[in-house]
Amino acid sequence: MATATKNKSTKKVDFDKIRKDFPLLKREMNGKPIVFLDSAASSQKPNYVLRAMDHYYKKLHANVHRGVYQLSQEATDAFEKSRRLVKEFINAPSEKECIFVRGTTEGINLVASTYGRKNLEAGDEVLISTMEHHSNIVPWQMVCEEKGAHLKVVPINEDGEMIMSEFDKLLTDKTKIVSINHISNALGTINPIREVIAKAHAKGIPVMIDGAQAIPHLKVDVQELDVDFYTFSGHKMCGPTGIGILYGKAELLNAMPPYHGGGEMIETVTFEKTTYNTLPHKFEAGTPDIAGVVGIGAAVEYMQKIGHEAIVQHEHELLEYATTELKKIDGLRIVGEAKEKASVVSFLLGNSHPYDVGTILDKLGIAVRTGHHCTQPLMARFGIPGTVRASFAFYNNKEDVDKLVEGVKRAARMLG
Amino acid sequence: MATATKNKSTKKVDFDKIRKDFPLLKREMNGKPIVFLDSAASSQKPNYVLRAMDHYYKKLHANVHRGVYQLSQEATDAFEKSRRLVKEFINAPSEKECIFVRGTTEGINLVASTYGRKNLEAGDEVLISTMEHHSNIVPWQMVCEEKGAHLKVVPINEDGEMIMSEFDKLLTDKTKIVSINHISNALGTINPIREVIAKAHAKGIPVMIDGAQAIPHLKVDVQELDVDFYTFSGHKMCGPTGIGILYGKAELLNAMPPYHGGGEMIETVTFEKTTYNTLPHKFEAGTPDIAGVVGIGAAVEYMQKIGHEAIVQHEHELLEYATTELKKIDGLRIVGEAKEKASVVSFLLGNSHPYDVGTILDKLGIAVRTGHHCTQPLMARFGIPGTVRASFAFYNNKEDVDKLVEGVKRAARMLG
Amino acid sequence: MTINEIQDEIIEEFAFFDDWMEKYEYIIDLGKSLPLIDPKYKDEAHLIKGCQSQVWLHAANEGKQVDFTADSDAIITKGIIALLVRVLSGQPAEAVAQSDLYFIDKIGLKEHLSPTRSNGLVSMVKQMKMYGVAMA
Amino acid sequence: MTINEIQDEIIEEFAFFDDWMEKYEYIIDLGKSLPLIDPKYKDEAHLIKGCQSQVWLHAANEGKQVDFTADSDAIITKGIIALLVRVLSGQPAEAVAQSDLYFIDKIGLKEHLSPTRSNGLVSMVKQMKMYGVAMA
Ligand SMILES: Cc1ncc(COP(=O)(O)O)c(C=O)c1O
Ligand SMILES: Cc1ncc(COP(=O)(O)O)c(C=O)c1O
Repeated sequence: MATATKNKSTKKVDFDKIRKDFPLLKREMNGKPIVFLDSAASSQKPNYVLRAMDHYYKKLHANVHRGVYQLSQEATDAFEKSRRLVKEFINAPSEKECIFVRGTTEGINLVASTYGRKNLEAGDEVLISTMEHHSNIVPWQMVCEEKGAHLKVVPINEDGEMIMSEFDKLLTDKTKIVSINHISNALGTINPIREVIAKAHAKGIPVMIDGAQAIPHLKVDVQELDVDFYTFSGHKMCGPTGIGILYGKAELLNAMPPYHGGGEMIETVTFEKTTYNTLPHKFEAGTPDIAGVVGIGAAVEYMQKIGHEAIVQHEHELLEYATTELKKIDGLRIVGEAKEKASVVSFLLGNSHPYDVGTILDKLGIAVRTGHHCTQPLMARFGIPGTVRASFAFYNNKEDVDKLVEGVKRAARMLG
Repeated sequence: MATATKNKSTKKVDFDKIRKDFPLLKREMNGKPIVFLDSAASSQKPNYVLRAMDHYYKKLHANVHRGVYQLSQEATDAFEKSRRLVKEFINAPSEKECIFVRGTTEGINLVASTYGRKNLEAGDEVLISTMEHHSNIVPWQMVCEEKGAHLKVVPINEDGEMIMSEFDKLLTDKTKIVSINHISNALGTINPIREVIAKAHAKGIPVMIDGAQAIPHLKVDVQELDVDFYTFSGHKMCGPTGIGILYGKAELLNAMPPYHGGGEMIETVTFEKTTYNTLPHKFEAGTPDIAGVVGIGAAVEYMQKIGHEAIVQHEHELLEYATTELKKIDGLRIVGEAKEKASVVSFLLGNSHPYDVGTILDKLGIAVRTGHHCTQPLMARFGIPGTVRASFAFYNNKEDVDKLVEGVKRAARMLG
Repeated sequence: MTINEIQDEIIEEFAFFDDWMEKYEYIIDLGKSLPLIDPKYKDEAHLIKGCQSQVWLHAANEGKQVDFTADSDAIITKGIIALLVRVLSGQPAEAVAQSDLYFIDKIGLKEHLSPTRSNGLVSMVKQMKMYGVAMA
Repeated sequence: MTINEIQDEIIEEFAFFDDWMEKYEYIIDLGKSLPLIDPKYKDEAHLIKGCQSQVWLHAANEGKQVDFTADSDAIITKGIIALLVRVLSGQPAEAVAQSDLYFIDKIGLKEHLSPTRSNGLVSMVKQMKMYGVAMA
């Protein structure tokens, strides 16, 4: 990795230099240098990751596993090296517990359709929160409907925090699994997942955490969390699209029925009886996204070189600064003011529709997301059609915030 | 596309020049220039495809759909352009019928777990052939087991061809779907899918075709075939890993329950009731592999520039030449001698184990696949543990065949 | 005036604007003008769902001509709707059905009618033409 | 001789080979020699499944030492097995358990013991050491 500094934690990381690793940030949008504030939807990619994938295709590509020839071995080595990197990244006990999936959505669907379908019965309950992404609602709705089970929802307060006393009440003997996001993509709320996991485990209930928004920002240690399933997407953490991770405890994964049928996931196939392969292959049917896996490995290396401590601090500064400055704007209302928050600011500007604000910001070269952010029930909870959401990554800087604030003021004048 | 010739059909395509589009073919293996004869497992990638993906990440990347800002629109345009290219490539009636999946394995699993789970009842039958890839066996076994349905298998003759009189007998009122590969990856047999489809349709039974091995070699026209589902992988047709296509008739896709739950695939979500989006989004939950989609679009463009006619002819020449020359080797036995064959040669050398032959070829820089090729029941049918398989793509040439033949002779001397 | 005459008129008007700001201020002003639709039509039946903004459309048949009224919850969308209504409302049904709305592109608002922008406008234009077909 | 003495001996032998051909011819010759296992042990219970080739392994406990016999359906795999048996068979159980099989790498056969090559050899070495542990 060329430009990320070697100093892991204590010394200062040069984020101006790091920004130069991201080629897309050099482009313009509507004739203005782009201000990219939509990393919560998908992050940009550093050259290091792009080069790793290009190198893979130009020097190493062959289908993985089982090939006796050198090239196939090299491809497999690159592939399995990434699994090792991911294992270390989240401190999983074993590589076997790190399954490659397309992304968070597939990770949750995999668990809902194997663990869920196997363990849910009529009258059972799945516990989620009001602030879940559709990806952590719909898969559970589907399996609940099939099994006659029920979806229970932990309400939130005005600041966008889960009401833990309600959680306590909703966590009952009927609960078969709890599935909560680590960080809300729409509000930025960092949920108290340690407490959630401890309380659920006290009743012997497993917990799945949707880590899509947490992994790009926080250090995640699945052993320390003692979480049962944890899933995230590569494309939100500087990695390629189309690849993500499902971590699961081996004990649970082993007891689950397989997911997809196909090559790789079998031990022996006869037309009468098929026996399944061991972990992680049992859940990885078919040719995997080998280049994507190499890419997510490179993304892990890249982020680790920078270090989570420096990232957390830098992003926190941006969040504080943006929150303070935006609040000075007349009529601007921030949606989601949890005490524990990641670098996401959702807001509404007077009575203006988010679409209008987003459109004007776009014309100014500022990329923000507008709408319901795939959290319609959450928007319904606040009685709003959507928000304008600015999300910051470590490659953003204060200048980006200044431009955003300027832009919002301009929008306020035009729409007001 | 730089080097592929502009002449579509009649004039001669310069395959020597085309070979130079593939950077990996310039590398060595075990100190010798690589002879890559494992394209049936996964093809190599031309610079054109790699550049398209790199350009996407460096200039266009943002999450697709629903973004109001320019960059997101450009990413979405690139994404949907690929769908249009794919639609034209297979002559689908509508883009809505072209669903992006991870690959063939996911395509079949999607249909088995939605169409299959909805339509199969106890006592019903799914009809496949003896020469199916595990990916076209296991998903059906899984859903059959769940529903109490049965897997029926069309036997093959010694040459590796489906016995159509047996097919006729096995196609009954109990058959709910027929799923057959277009070309066998282990034998190279081109199956009479037109006849299969016509006969099944005469009884009102839908047909799924596993096109993984056909798409890289033949012109496929889903309307002319009148096929109900057709699926294939990008990585076998010069595209990236992790992306593939499921074509399905809109009428069938619309009647199917959704597959994964999540973002993109919904219209509205409340905790009480979720309504699903229209095609193709209904089956594309979550952030898609955007760069992969861009890559498969570029692969389609690349292959169309060369033209299927030229590809078919070039590969047929290689197949004929390799077959003739290999047969001259004492004790060599070709497995799979169908009259209609694609550029795959599976063989056994005397009593030598395929692993031994493959190991020696590897040392000579020749990459072939050995083993059961994810077709264990087919190997069982022939009473063999596996084969050595050489497969040719349009970037191979006669020199590659010569080196293979030399290498096999060397192996015969060493092992004999 | 015919559909194309109105389109040309709009293109001419927009030619006066020096930059996107003036143009959008004008559209926003259009959007702020009085409601474009009878409130009773702002119901499910007349709703065209967009992921970003909602659009309501009502069509009335006056002899051979179609009268459109419409609205949106987003003001820029509403401003563009005002332009669309100005071009298509009161026109012969057949002309609506066959119209080619080139003015959108010419005045630089093409992106708002991208099928992927999901503000309901593409569906609305489609719906307007379908009314044209139905009422012709 | 100890495990390491035998390993060093093998490394020395292989040093004579000029190229991979000679080395493989030697391994193939080893593979062709008489069966290394009593046929009655070539059953499911003694099978180590590999995707590419199969391996059968039997361990007998003679006092404090372990005697291995083994076989494979692939001749190169069998040749390598012959080397492994030569190194580990007849050794004290504890030495087997703790052995570090560096000769594989030194004689350039590392790739055959890659966990991804799936010829059963990795599992076989693991199994041999486990017998060492169990019988120590
Ligand atoms: C005939 C056939 N079907 C299915 C597959 C599975 O394709 P994939 O691994 O890309 O999902 C393959 C690839 O090996 C194949 O050859
Ligand atoms: C909290 C949360 N969960 C799940 C997802 C879905 O992730 P993906 O679209 O990568 O599958 C997202 C991404 O938008 C998210 O923010």
